[in-house]
Amino acid sequence: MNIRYTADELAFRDEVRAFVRQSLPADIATSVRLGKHLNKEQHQRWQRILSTKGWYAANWPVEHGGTGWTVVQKHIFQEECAALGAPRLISFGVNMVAPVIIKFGTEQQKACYLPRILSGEDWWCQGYSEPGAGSDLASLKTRAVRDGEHYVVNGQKTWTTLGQYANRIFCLVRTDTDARPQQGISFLLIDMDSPGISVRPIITLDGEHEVNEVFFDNVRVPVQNRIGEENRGWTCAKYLLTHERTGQAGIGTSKAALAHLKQVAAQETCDGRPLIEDPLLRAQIADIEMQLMAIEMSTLRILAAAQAGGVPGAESSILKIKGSEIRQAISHLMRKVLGPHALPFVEAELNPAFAGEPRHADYSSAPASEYFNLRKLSIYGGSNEIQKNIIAKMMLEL
Amino acid sequence: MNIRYTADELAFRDEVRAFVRQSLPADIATSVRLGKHLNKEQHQRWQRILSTKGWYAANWPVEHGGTGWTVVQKHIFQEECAALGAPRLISFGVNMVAPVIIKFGTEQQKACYLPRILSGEDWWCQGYSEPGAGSDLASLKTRAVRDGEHYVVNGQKTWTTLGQYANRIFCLVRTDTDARPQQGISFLLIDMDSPGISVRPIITLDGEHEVNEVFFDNVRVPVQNRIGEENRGWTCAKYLLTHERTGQAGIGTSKAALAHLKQVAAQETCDGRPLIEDPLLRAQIADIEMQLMAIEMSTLRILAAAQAGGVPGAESSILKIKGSEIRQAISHLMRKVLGPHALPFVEAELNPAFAGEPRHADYSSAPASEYFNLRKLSIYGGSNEIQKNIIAKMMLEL
Amino acid sequence: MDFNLTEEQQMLQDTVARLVREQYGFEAREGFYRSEVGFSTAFWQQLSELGLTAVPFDEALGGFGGGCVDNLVIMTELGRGLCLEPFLHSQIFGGGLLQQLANPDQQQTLLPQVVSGELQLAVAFEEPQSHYRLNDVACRAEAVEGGWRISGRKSVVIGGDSADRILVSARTFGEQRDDSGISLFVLDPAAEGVSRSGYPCIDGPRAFDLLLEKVFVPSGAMLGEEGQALGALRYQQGRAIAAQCAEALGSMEEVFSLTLDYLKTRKQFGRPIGEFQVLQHRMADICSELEQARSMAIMAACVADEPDSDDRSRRLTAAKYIVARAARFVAEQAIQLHGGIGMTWEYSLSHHAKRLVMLSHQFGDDDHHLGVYAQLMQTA
Amino acid sequence: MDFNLTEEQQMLQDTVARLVREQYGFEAREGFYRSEVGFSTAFWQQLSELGLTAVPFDEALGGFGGGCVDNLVIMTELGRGLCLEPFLHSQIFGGGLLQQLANPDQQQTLLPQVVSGELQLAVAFEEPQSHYRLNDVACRAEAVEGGWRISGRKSVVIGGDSADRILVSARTFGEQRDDSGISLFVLDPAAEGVSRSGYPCIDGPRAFDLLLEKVFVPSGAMLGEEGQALGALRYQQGRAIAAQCAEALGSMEEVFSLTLDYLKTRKQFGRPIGEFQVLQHRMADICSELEQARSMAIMAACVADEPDSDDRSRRLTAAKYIVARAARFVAEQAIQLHGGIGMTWEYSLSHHAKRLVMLSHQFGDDDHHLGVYAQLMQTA
Repeated sequence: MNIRYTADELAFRDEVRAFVRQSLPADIATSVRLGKHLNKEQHQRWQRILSTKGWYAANWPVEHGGTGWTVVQKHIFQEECAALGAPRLISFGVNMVAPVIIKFGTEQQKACYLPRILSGEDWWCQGYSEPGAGSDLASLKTRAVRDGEHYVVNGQKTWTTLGQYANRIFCLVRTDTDARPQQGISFLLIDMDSPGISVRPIITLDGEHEVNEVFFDNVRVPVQNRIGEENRGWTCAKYLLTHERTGQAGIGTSKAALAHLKQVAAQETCDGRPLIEDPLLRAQIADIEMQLMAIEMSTLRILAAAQAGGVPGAESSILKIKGSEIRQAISHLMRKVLGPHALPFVEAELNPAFAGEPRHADYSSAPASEYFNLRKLSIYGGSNEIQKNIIAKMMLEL
Repeated sequence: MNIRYTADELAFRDEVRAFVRQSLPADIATSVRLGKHLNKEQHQRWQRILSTKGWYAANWPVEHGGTGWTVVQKHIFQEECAALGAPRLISFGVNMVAPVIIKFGTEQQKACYLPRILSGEDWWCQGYSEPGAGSDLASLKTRAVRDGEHYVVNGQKTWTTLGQYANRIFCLVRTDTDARPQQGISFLLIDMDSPGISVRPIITLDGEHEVNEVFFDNVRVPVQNRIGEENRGWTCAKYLLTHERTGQAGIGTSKAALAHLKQVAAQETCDGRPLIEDPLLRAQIADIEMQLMAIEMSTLRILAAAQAGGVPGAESSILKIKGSEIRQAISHLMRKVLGPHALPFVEAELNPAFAGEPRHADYSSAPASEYFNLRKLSIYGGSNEIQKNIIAKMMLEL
Repeated sequence: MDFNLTEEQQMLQDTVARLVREQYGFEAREGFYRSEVGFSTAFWQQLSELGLTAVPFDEALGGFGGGCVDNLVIMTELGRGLCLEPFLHSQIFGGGLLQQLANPDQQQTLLPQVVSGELQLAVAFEEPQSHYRLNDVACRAEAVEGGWRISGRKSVVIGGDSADRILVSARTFGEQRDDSGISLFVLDPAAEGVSRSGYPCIDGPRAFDLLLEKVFVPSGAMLGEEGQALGALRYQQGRAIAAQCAEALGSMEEVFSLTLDYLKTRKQFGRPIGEFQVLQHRMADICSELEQARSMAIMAACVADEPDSDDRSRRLTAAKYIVARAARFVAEQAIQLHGGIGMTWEYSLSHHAKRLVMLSHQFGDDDHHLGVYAQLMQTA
Repeated sequence: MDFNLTEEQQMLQDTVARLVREQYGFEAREGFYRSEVGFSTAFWQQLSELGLTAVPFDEALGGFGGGCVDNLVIMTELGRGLCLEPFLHSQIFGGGLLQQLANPDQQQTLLPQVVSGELQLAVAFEEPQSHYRLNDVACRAEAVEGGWRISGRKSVVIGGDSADRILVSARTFGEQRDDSGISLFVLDPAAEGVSRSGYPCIDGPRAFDLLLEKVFVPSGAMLGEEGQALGALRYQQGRAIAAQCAEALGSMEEVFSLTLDYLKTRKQFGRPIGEFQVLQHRMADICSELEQARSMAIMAACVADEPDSDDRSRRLTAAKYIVARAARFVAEQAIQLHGGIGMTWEYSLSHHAKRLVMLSHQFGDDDHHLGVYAQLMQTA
């Protein structure tokens, strides 16, 4: 047994590290570290940098412009980027719809969509959740009725992340209402500028506009925009849900957040001493760091199995639960370390372009907002309760 | 509003305190404080002391030899006794079967049994649980078949606490197998020396003989030993379950244990300093003490409502859950404070009569055993999971 | 022992509850939040007209003579409505300091307007480095002819840009963290050298930071004895803590009721989600936390008026600790039980959640009070 | 990265697993526990004959040349069977110290018998006041003609009355808690002035307390350099910690499997209790804890043979911490899920639970290691 990366993998890691350190624009790194709300331009700029390097579509096969990396390399890339403060890639295009198109799409669809994702021309969003459905994805109600060479789509999607930036949306729609819930669903690609689509912002408790409702009012979608067979969309959805789930734990992100927490705790004081020297706080940080080490080891074990051809099962659910708990715990401590300075809510300071004097310190503007925003981690993508149901069913057969 | 006791109640508390301080035999107090296994003689001696004072049957009406105390006085008495290190009264006779006899028994039954409980002549045990039943009390299988003026009882009871000391047992038995589970049950009083009864010890993980299995093999029980009507035993059982549930939280016991923990932590050292000065340990103790304060206040609120004639509902379940968690948390810390000295398992040292040199200190013999023994707190009397079911059903109507 | 409200307290409760219900619907609150002062001046006016702003003050000083149980009643209802007015900071904390420390002259000139609610107070005690420690005062007041010149910074003073007077702690002698040497001054924010920059807090109310550059205050502006303000600050912060526990209680009760409703009505996988045992038990946990918090809020109210003692300090610290823990648990779990909808700005629940979590950033969070209790704890 | 056992390790695992399965049924274990030595000398004999006692030793010294991953394999299976033999303390901890520190003479006279299992070791490092701190050594060795005289007390030395040699830490210079000045001696328990009083520990194995009254040991009995033993003690305790994590892992796996079985077969309220969602989620939590513990036990095995470094120390401390927490959680919850039956002496589960909880009382509990990690943690 050996928990260390191979020499090749270490060399790869160093290459990634060097590249990211050199290429990640300072304004973007700062925005990420301080928890500011990244804007569209920043996301696109970082995507372009990776795309130019040929590293944007890390998970694609080489023939479509991907990297051809091993499972471990993909992991190293993802975690190094996160740990060095790069923004999380907006995955809806490159890591969600693209793998589905590659797996189930026609040659024409591949030729049409993949290059536009690579180049950043298309910004995709996801039309899965519906009001009243929550974790019960298969209960969706948005209908698509065939009308010649089109589907006519009516209904509503919700929690559509960054839908306000998107020019395309991939949707699960019901094409057969008589079938059992998980059947009769189709997977459609829809242009956001189609007549009949409207987008309404959902403002979350932290004041952020990150998610949206998307309404479909007699939206006509060409049949050729369907991926896979009619009524077999659940297959695509399931493929997407199980595709590349090793990044669930968000270890790199948590590492970066923990490092930042320590820095801030070394600057904030209580009783004339840096807070990092407070035994109770220090113990809480140590506890989290050790938990993080544990899920990192668990992740490596799953990776090694995946490298050898295994398909990660409900272990991903464990990582998702623990990963979200750890990330939330860090954001909780970050808020606490700031004491009263966590209270001010000055939205202007959350803008990456903010150039004024910060209220208390540059690091104190965002943590409370971020803490509330991150409540989502245990809710979306299958709530932690749903994940435990999955563990009980799949791993324990209860 | 006023959280303090009245002057009369304070005077009563002082009276109890003075009496207990003066009358509680030192060997018994020491055995309780150090977590030794009290023997039958010690239990009986303390009962006799209380009985002589007229304070043994605190919950009975005056006409049967009780105290006539108010709800608050009963609480004060119970908590003061516990906080001062008196042993918990073995409640099966005085506080369990007696109230049922007083409420549902015939005059003859009252005259027969109550004085013998008061005098300590009878030691009662409880025949409720059965193997395979656990928290599902109503699924009991022990049968009583009418044969003239007798019932013939066959079956098995388990978890019978201190059954080895008892000369009588009160039992729930099934007298009608066709009825729905909670019907067809009768409440029988049985002499332990009846032919056909045998008792088998159950040794628990801490090596203690505290509980037993009781087997009934064609045991003949006079019909006149039935309390209440045939097939209506569930009424007695329910009455008993809801009777006097304010002591559930065991606040006095936890206070005594916490005080003892602090004393031990002041004697044990780490890095040349008393452990009580360790910030992390101290914080854990402080946390528990504050939680204990909270359930004490909750108890007082329930008491005040009961004093005004209210019947405590599922609030008792909250107290039971929190009370057991706190008591278990104290026993966990006590074990930890001892460090390696918690490991030795010298059963002789747990005997109140042990007169030798203790292994490390007199306080170090029992805590690990006690920690394991106290796992029972969240299991018996309706596990904490069952208590939450009750809260969800009764208070939340979910 | 008595856990009932008196008839008068019951009436007080009904009055405030009705007022909040009628004036403080969630949409109305959003309007107050967006307004320049950040709360409803009309609502404040009504509190004043109904004599509620006078509740926490002695009758001898023109007040209603209410105690901390009356404060409990009021704050619980204000908490239930997520009200943004500075009742706690102006009437209970600031007003309490004034009442405890003011000399006859100050009583005459200041108190009547405070009692009536015309003049609002804010208490400036946090500094950039102090992290909840009232004794950590770097702000300094230098004796000058006819008064004092104060210089320093105060952080996150709750009470908005609208506070008419600011009670500022400043050091007149001693080292930065000495207990003695701290004095309290009544500051007119219009004075020269005062820079006040306001902002909303993430849980709703407005606050401000204060930069004081050689601000002159006359001798008569000192509250209480020179250098001896710490005791009063601590004592009155204790009363404020009791009031804050009540506020949290009201908010938690509302969250509890919204969440229980949601569990009963929201369906998933074909049945009300309240039928799932895991969610039932979570709700039972919430219920248990709420019950402990309620007990501690009541206890805090009952002891906050007692003379200063270690027992009072321990109980108030314990109340703050238990309530802060409960509040965070209830807030987080209520969001979790709601799912995404619990995170939206347009649903009152999310604002309650923010309030419940962020209350712990005033007067010390649970870690702070755990440390305080650990020090005060009896060990023998 | 490689998480597979080699073919040899796989064979080792099969061998130990079969041996434990065949020899160490629960009833047999009870017999071993009740016996005078407190374990099975026959089983030890078999370990010896199969060469397993030699696994942790260098080939050059007559060992099998196994590393900590081999120890992981063995200890996991011994943990699964709740075995009582002093493999960890004698072969891994004591043996490791001997191998690291012995001079050629000591290698010749002692090591072969230790490797073969004929001579068992125990390491006496805890004292009445030391609470897991290896540097807190009050036991003193005074230089005398031809050797040393040792006086002092050692507490809870695991390894039973049967240990043939005891490695004792004693201070030859310095203050009680100094890092330097600690020396290690090979003590013959039959020496004059040695009082050894044995007893079972609550989790099964036997231990003893040691009273040393001017016990003479010859110069040749000192292991390693005078006053410099602390480094080796820490290093080898790290290897022992890795082995203990493996032992806990085996025990947890067994508990997990017993509990899962129980949930599937035990019925209440008319259905298998494993259908209750709350118990399903609890089991999922157990599964998650077990998974983290497994990862950390593997990590510990992989780093324990590395040269001493802060990274190694951090990882071993973290492993101990995570495994201790998981072990307690799994033990407590397994009992809770079983109900009363999980608390009975006659069911193996309860003994696993005791072992899992009490393992944390050797080499430092979770609080101890939390403190250690907090000190070692990188903060910039």
